[in-house]
Amino acid sequence: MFNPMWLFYILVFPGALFCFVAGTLLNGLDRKVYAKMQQRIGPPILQPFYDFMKLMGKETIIPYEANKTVFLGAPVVGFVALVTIMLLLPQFGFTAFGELNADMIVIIYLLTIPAASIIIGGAASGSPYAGVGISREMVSVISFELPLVMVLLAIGKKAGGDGVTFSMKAIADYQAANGAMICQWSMIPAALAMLLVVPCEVGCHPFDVAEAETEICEGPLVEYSGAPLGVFKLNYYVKQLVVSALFAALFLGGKGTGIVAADAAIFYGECLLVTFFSMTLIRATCARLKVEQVFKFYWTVVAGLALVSLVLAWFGL
Amino acid sequence: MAFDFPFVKEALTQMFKKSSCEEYPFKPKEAFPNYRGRIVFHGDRCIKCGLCEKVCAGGAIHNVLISEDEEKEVYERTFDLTSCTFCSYCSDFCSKSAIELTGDFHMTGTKHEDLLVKGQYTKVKKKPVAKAAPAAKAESCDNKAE
Amino acid sequence: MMNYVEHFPALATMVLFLGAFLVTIFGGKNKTLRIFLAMAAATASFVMVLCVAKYVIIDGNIITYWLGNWTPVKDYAIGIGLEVDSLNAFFALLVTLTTYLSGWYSIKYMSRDEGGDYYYTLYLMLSGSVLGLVLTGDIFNMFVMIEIMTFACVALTAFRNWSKGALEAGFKYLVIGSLGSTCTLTGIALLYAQCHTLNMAQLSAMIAKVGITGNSTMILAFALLITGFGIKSYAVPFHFVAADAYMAAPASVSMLFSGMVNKAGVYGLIRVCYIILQTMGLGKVQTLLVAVGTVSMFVGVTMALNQHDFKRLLAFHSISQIGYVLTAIGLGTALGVAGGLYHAMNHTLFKGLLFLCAGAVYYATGRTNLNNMGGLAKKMPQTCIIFLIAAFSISGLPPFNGFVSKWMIYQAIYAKSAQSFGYLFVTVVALITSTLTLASFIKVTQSAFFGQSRPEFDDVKEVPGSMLLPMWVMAILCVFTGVAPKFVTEKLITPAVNAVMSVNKYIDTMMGAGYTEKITGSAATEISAEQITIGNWTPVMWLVLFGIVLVAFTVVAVFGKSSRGYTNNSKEQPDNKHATFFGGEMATRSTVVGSDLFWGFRHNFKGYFEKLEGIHSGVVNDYAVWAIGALAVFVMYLNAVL
Amino acid sequence: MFDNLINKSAAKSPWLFHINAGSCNGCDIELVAVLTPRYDAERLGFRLAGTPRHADIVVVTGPLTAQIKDRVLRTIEQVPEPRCIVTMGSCPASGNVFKDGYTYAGPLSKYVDVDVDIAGCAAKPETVLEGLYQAAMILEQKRKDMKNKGGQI
Amino acid sequence: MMIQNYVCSIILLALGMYMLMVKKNLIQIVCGLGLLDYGVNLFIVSVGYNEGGTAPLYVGSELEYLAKNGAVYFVDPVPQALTLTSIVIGACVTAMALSIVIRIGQTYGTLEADQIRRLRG
Repeated sequence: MFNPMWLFYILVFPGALFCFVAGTLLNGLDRKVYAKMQQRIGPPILQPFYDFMKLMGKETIIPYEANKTVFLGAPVVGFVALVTIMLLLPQFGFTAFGELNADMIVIIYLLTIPAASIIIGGAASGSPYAGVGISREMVSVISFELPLVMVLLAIGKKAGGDGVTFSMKAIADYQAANGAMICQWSMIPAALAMLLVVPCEVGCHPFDVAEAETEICEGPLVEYSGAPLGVFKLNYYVKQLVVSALFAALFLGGKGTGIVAADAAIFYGECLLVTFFSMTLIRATCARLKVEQVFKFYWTVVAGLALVSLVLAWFGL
Repeated sequence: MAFDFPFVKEALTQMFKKSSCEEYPFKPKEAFPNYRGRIVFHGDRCIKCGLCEKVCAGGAIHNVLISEDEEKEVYERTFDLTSCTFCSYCSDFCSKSAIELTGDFHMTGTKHEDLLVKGQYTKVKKKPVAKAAPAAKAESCDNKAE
Repeated sequence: MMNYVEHFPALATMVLFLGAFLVTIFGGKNKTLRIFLAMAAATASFVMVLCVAKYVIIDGNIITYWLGNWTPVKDYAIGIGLEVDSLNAFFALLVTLTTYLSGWYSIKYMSRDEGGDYYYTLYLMLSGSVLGLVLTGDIFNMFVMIEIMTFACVALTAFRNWSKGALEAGFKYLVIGSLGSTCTLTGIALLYAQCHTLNMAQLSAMIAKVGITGNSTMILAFALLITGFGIKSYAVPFHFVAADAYMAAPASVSMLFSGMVNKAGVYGLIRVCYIILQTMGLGKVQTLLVAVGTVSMFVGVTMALNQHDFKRLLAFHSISQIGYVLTAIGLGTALGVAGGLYHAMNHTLFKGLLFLCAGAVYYATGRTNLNNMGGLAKKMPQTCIIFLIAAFSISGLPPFNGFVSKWMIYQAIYAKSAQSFGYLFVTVVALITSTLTLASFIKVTQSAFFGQSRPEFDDVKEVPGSMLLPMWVMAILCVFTGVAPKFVTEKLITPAVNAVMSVNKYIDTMMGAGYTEKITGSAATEISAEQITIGNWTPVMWLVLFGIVLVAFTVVAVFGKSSRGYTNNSKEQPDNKHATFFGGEMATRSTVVGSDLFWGFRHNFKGYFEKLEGIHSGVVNDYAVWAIGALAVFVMYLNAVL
Repeated sequence: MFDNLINKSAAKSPWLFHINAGSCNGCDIELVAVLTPRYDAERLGFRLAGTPRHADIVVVTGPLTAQIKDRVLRTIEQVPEPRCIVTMGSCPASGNVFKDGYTYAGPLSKYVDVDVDIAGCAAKPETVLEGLYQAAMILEQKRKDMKNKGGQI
Repeated sequence: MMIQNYVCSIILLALGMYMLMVKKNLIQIVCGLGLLDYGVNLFIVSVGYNEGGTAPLYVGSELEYLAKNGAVYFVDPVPQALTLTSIVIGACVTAMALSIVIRIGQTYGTLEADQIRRLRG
């Protein structure tokens, strides 16, 4: 039952190694373009890789108030969940664990695990800054959950034809049949809503109320140093990759070219595009919001957009 | 609430313009014309009037007697750049313009000596016999007085 | 020859009642005899129900047992019959498991309370009555068991009459509870007036003959029964007393409340809607149940977010999880009922575990207010780990059991939303409630277990072994039902769902073959026991990945080992290097706990929260108005609809 | 096996933590000016970190007043091990004009071994950049020493 | 002939519910509960009534009644059994409620439902 291909999938292609390299590269490009937008040269493309390796070499201080096992274990749990999502996302019809009709609900809950790992890690560090950071992180998770769910329901209804579907495979087949989801006019508000949800899910600048280094000293990560901090930073990079990959899988699907490598390359290109439009552009032009502004923005404006396409999809348009 | 997207146009256009960044460590750069940078001390011109020591707010200038023999004393004047405010009072007040603030701004140092400017100067001692001469002068003015 | 298993249902209930009486007689003075008797009774009933479960669920046959051997005469049930099919066995399993574990837990937990000797009597009475309620096949017998359950609950709520609100909670529970029993009794009387029988099987056949649409007495009976069982399952309009009762009762009893008593209410609702009155097929009745479920989901969790008492927070979560179960059962589809039953089982496991953790914290520190707790993880590591397992499984994070059942429920609701638009919003509310559950348990984790430790907790020790054992058993069960969903659905859930769906099989085995044809004239439709598919999510792959990546990171981290030191000394006064970063200040004690979390969310919902807290006014009359108002709404709605 | 890679990357991504020990804010705005597009310290990997736990280079500005002395020392001690301490401007190095004031608690080098001094009363951004660059090189060297000494400093 | 029984039980039920909802004093609430119970008991008993039936006791005389007009006509005994249990339950409810009310009176010092609301919100 356990064929060796699984090991290859888990460890190499859409699994751990691919996520590590692709995520770091994605963040490097993101920072470079962000710098270019501000008329400055910006760090080298491999800067996130250097950051990660440096943090791996630094000393790990476990504060007196911290609870050691949870403090050290939290980052790894986050990384594992992110890699699992990457395994379940269809890239133009190719999914690593294809026979699992793993569907959107599994992905929604897997997406809450990295946020939960940051929160539990911050709680375990026992610092009051972390306490405030946790509360803000949880509020931002609640705030982007409503529009995300509505968008997924709209897509499920659209891709389901007469019935409704949760399974990513059905969505991929639907997009292979009649073009990317974003081309359907009734799905454009949902695409816009999802584009706005992506930065908050990743914790990107205008919505990074939880890790506001100027106000509450990096929020939950205040007591982290050395290897655990390195893994948390890696989680941030891989989450950028995974969330934009989710957007690409949901909206920018289509008929694959058949060769897995080519599909993966196009898919990665789409992820770059999504990262640019959703994270870099918004990050370069907006200032950080307050926590209840983030909540109100997501539960009124973005949820409204998602509702529009939900209603349209409902009436079969 | 108005969540507008300011500067999107500028952000997008700037992506393709040349960055306004001076790659300093890799491309050399001169300071502005009369930038008050590292201090240079011309020891020979100094007459040890001590005015610069008095006028320095940061107390960065010190004077140390190094060696002394019968006809001249050798002093060493040190300028401690780490406690200097680069107000250039010392160079303005120095009548002999022995102190000069150059345009060199590469003032970083890992050891204390890197940021210590030193300069030596000698001060010729006057002969003691010179007292007699003034006596002669004294007579000359007495007979003028009778 | 009736083999011995046939007798077990009646015997199991009687053993518990017998234990109750024996404990009162002999257990007065010495403690060990009392504990021995109580645990003997609990173990005996647990073993008996296990045998019944194996016999009924695994082998798939139905036990029918006529008390006094009064078998039906000329197709007319005259005696009290006990019928145990897969549904009964499933709930009986939940009941006895919770009883058994709570018994072990309360040996040490109640040893400090001075009124300990009467505790075991009430505990055995409560478990006996709920087991009787779940196993019986006669509707009046079910009513009598409900009454005994209400008495035991009231007495156990007011057990610690010195604590803050116990007496008040007991009285309110009694008022609303007996209001519910009166509604149930009136409903039963109306059913009896129509069909002149009390046996459930015969009743459902007669009702199918008499027909319910348009028959106003039957509709009134249906509304009364729904209100009666709704009050027992603490759905929203009747949930006020539940919040007070859970908070005031000792933790081992709150575990019984949230594990058994509201499950008995849900069982009653399933029996009434699916089997006796068979009205679940009608769309309008489904919308009623789903509406009640959705409202209790959302109200329960939003109220829980503001609480700063540990047990009251857990109480409101029980109400919201019961909302999940009711929504799933109200859908009427096989997948919905499967999701509902699976979630009911999971809820019993993780909610019981959470109440035991609350009890352990109370036992160790004597506090339940979240605002003055903190840093218990270092003093009570095992309780902290168990609490994390339970918190993650209630908020539905993948490897744990909450996720699987919530996943089934979402699939069922979403599949149902293909027909009508309303169900889309039910799915959205369900998903948002799950996130809010995670939020409130993050709040508890931060305020109670992590965060800055308090000086007065220095001598706090871990709770004794006999309390930890049941907690570990439940934690392992939580993880097991989460990791092996396929096994659990095949073995436990699908037989129970088939029992719910195929009503005629239930009637025929009870009243003799061919009975339904004779009475209702409709052929016995046999629902095919198809395998409930929940998508083959194999968490095994997830765990393999977790292992591999864990190994990878320890290697990478170890490689950097030589350049880093674990410097976490446990000297009393931490040196500067390991003190918490306070912006340079000396590490003073400042906790971010309880009510100052989630300011952003609460600020935006200020109006809603004030109104909601206003409704929970604490006055008995308001609660009675809500209950009777809900009854009136049900009657009017059902009359308009059926 | 990743060892030299880590040592090199220690120099390539030094994160700054800025402590204002009573400064007149002249040096503070110069330090932040280094991160602006014109001088862009980020192209060398510099980034401001929010907490001492994340920092590699601690930049101290301002004369060490008596009140802030122990806070600065406590924060410096909370920085994980391969760290550099950089004094920016004349004040932390020697107390500048505040040298004889009654609140002055002496130069930073009295308590902590300072790695790089950046002179200039309000140091020029280029000087700051050069100083930080030197500090990054020192970091790499320190990381090597730490590795050889078995890490249990 | 049975109509007034049903009407009377409906009135009792309504009165009981009214007292539960409106009366502030705890003892009046307990009385309301009692009224509810009596209403239901009356209702159950009147459900079991058959026109012209006799008490459900076998005294031998019904044999010739059976021979005479072919059917022995008893009143339905089952509801009477139900009412017995229901009355017992009603009594226990009132007893327990009053004992709790006494204890509340001691601890809270008042019996007004408006003041007994420490558990709220």
